[in-house]
Amino acid sequence: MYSEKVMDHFMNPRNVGEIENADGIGEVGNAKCGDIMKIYLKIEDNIIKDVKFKTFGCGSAIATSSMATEMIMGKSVEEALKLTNKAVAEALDGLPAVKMHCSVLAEQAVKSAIIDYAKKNNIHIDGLEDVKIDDEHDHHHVEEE
Amino acid sequence: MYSEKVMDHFMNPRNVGEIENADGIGEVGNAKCGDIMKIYLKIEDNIIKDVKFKTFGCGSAIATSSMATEMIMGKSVEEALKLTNKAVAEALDGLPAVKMHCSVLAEQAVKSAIIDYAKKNNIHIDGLEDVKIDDEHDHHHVEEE
Amino acid sequence: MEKRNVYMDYAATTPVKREVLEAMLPYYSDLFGNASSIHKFGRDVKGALDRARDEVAKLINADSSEIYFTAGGSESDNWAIKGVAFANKDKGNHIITTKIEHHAVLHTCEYLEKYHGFEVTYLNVDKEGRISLEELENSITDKTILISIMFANNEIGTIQPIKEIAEIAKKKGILFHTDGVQALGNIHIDVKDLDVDLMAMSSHKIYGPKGVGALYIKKGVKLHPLIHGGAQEKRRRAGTENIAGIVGFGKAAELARVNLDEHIDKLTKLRDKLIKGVLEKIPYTRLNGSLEYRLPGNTNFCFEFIEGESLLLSLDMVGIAGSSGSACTSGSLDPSHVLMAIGLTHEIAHGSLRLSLGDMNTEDDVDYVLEHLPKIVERLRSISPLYEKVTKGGNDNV
Amino acid sequence: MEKRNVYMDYAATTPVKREVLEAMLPYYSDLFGNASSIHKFGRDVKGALDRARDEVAKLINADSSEIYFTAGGSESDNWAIKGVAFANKDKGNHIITTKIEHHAVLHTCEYLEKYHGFEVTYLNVDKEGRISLEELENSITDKTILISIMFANNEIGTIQPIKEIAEIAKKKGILFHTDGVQALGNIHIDVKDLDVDLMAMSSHKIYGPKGVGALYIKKGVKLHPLIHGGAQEKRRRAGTENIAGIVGFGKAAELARVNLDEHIDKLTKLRDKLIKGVLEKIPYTRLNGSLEYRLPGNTNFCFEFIEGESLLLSLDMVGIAGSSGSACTSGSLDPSHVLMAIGLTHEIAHGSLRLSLGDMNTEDDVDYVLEHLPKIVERLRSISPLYEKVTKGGNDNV
Ligand SMILES: Cc1ncc(COP(=O)(O)O)c(C=O)c1O
Ligand SMILES: Cc1ncc(COP(=O)(O)O)c(C=O)c1O
Repeated sequence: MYSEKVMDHFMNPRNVGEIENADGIGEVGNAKCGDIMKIYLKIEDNIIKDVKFKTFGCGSAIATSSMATEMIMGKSVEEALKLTNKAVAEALDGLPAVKMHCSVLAEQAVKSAIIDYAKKNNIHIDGLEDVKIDDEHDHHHVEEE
Repeated sequence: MYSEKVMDHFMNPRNVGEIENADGIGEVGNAKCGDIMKIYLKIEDNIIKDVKFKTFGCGSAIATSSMATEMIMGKSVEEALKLTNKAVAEALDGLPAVKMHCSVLAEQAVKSAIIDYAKKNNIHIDGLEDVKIDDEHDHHHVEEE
Repeated sequence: MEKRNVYMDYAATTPVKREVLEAMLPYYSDLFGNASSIHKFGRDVKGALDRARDEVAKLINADSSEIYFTAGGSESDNWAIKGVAFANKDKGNHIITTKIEHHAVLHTCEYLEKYHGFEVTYLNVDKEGRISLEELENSITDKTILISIMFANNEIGTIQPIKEIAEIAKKKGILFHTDGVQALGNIHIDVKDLDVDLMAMSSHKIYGPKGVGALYIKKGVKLHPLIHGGAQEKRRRAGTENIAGIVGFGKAAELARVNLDEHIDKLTKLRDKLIKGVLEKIPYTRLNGSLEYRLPGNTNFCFEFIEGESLLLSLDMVGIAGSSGSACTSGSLDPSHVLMAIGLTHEIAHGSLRLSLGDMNTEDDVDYVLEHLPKIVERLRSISPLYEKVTKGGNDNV
Repeated sequence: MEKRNVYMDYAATTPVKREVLEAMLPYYSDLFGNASSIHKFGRDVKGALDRARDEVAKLINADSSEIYFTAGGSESDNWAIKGVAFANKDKGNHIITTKIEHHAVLHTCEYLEKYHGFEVTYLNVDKEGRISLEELENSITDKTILISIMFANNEIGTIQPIKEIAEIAKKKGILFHTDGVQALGNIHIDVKDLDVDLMAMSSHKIYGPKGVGALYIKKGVKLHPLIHGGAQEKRRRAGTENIAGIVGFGKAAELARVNLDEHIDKLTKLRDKLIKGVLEKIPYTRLNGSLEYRLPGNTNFCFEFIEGESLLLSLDMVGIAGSSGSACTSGSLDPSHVLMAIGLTHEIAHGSLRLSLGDMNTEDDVDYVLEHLPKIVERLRSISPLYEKVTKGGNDNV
């Protein structure tokens, strides 16, 4: 079902944890739907110096969070904003169709942490205005034919 | 499905054939329903001296005809009239439920041969008036529950 | 010739081929998981399910995603017909089928008529058992929602003009289901080329296990499920998958595809030899069905003046297994509705014999039948009061 | 402890027992006939069918003639409900069932509501998963034609007061169907004593093959067929019989009957040990279902702050196979309707784990689970943002 990469990031997630006095915190998803992702950012000179996450959710939710943190670590805020759910999924050698929403969640968690950072510091970041965080994500609903 | 006795009478039927100038001939059933029995009687001094049959029909139709002819051979006409389908079936060690109608047909073939004998010879035989030959026998119709 | 066991009832069911059984065995005790489970036991069987689906799809040139596994041909027929009927009852209530369908189609249609407000037209067939395309076209009304016409008949082996029927259905925007149970694995089937919407299949007619089948549902065709429940088969057919059975069906489909030309060739030769021999050796005999549009393994004869069950019993005594459309074998009053539909009288229809050939049959089997069958027919005729009339000249061929 | 393979998903499906498979094997290639055929090949299998029917009947104290073979539990449930509904729609259109039924019942009822004009009452259950007899009685109207309440629940193992329900149904002249799939072979069932009208059963839950099941239909109970066609199963369920499967089901039923007391005893002990161990070793854990009215092999827990699929995956990595009522395992949005019905919140319901025990489990298996499960739960909690709040005291148990 899952690729080896997904299983690796699920069993040995990178960057688990919290950052005290983080510069930006993003939390998306809700317990009702079965997944919550929380991302902590430490940002210095516009560069993501540290990132940690905590996730309540299925295997791919944990793996995508882990992968997303790896992918933005050391990047500039603008680069991190460009992270797409597709890129996360590809980096994990793909996800099952019904699990693609997890990668969307990971992308949104990163973005909402950056929004939080921008708000807290009252700075403008190019591209941020287009970001929409959809908490009521209507994930993996299979149509009965 | 069939007892050994049925198979024996089917594979080696007794008294197959016709009797020329028979004293009584009975034919029951119809080709539409898939079985016709024809019985020929030679009667002397009220005793069945010879009996032959021809049958178009299934295995048990042939077996019951054969058994019926054996059972009335040498009997008086009155005794032959008492032959019941149950007796025929029992003599064959039983018949499947859906094949019981064959034994009814055999009983009726014997009776209608005796009726024919009585008519031809214009004689009265006790009990004959009660005999009903039902040609449109509604055999083995299984109810859908 | 020594006594043999000659099975010539392949149209009723076939033995499971050795390779098929071998493919199935691991899925009972070792790989026994539920395909819906996410743990190893479940994942191990999921792949097998997909591979089997691919194989069934390949046999009829369908897409893998268009194959839905069921518990057999009857379920598939019921599903197709009831599923389409119930899903379209707002559009119309008229169904067209034929008089010679298998009971799985016929009784389903009768049921919909009797209890669910549908109207059904039962098309006639000609004396070879083929429908008339003209009659079909004329039967279509603006209430017609489904045409269900079998691919090949189980009793007399007649093959219908499926492609032409599909064309008519398509032109009128009506769904077309075909009962492909007898055709599968016995003739070339390309659902894409034929353009049928639904096709019922059964595993045990192609050397696979019993109790497994499939319904081909063309992409986009909508119908209600017959069995509601779990999310199996893309939520269209509930029930824990019969993995071993499905794997067996898949293997059987693979073998059928690989051997199809050889199979057709061999059976056609045996069949023609049997037909020729029987007609030559036994008087007052007719071949039912078509010479041109006939399943490779099917033969069906009527022997006048005798009845089918006694014929079957006698054949059984010498080791030959066949079947009959006689009422006496089925526990019903009337002889085969198929034989009636091709215009036979009750009397004649009662004396029918179907010998259906399959992969394990040999020339020797055919010779064996040709040795015994004439004697058996002759013996039964000698007991028959109908034959008596003929031999005495009192009857002109009934 | 060394790595083991510990299968604890017997409620999903069971492996086929060796004796069962051995009993089945002859019916694939040697005794392959169609039970409806009158020749030797057909007669040879007819007896096997009858014996299997006897065995299934004996397991539930039914009459052999009241057992009808199907392709599984889902088909049996669909047949019972649709069959009774359609056969009685002149009498009434109201059906009563519960909120915790298997989808085979639930989706069937929803379908009848949505497309066929029926009205369905879904009874509540208490926090242990039991219905209220009072609510049942109050739900009955003069339009009620069927009550369908499961014998034992597949997720939380709760057993319903079947005898009392049957009494109420009888008093009101309403037919009563029970989904006995999980109860069969796991507790004593006597349909005569219980006086139920219909009961669905499935072979693959009692160490028999998949794709076979049965419906118990009390003598005299009328319902429409679900699968129309041939005259099999006394004309009530068409389709060439899956002889090998049925023989396997028969053998499994025989073994289940002979071993029942031992089976119950063993599983009850293992279950209680597992429940005790888990509750002792893992904080923020609750046992779902009832202590008193519980299937011998069922355990079902909720571990707060974590999600079921990640738990299953982690268990799978150490060789433990369980299942979860979490949405993430099923591809649907909402977590188990059963856990919702017993009053759990979404959050908690997402963290559920069912470990269902069976004949091949040992004390060592339970010990193995008790060694690994606490570590796994702890690891997942340490990743969870919900747990973080608890450990920091910012949340009172969610
Ligand atoms: C309670 C219950 N009913 C019905 C079913 C369906 O049975 P089957 O998988 O044999 O169709 C199951 C198992 O899946 C079940 O647990
Ligand atoms: C033409 C046809 N349709 C349907 C069926 C039913 O298939 P099954 O026995 O697999 O239910 C059969 C065979 O019995 C058949 O020959």
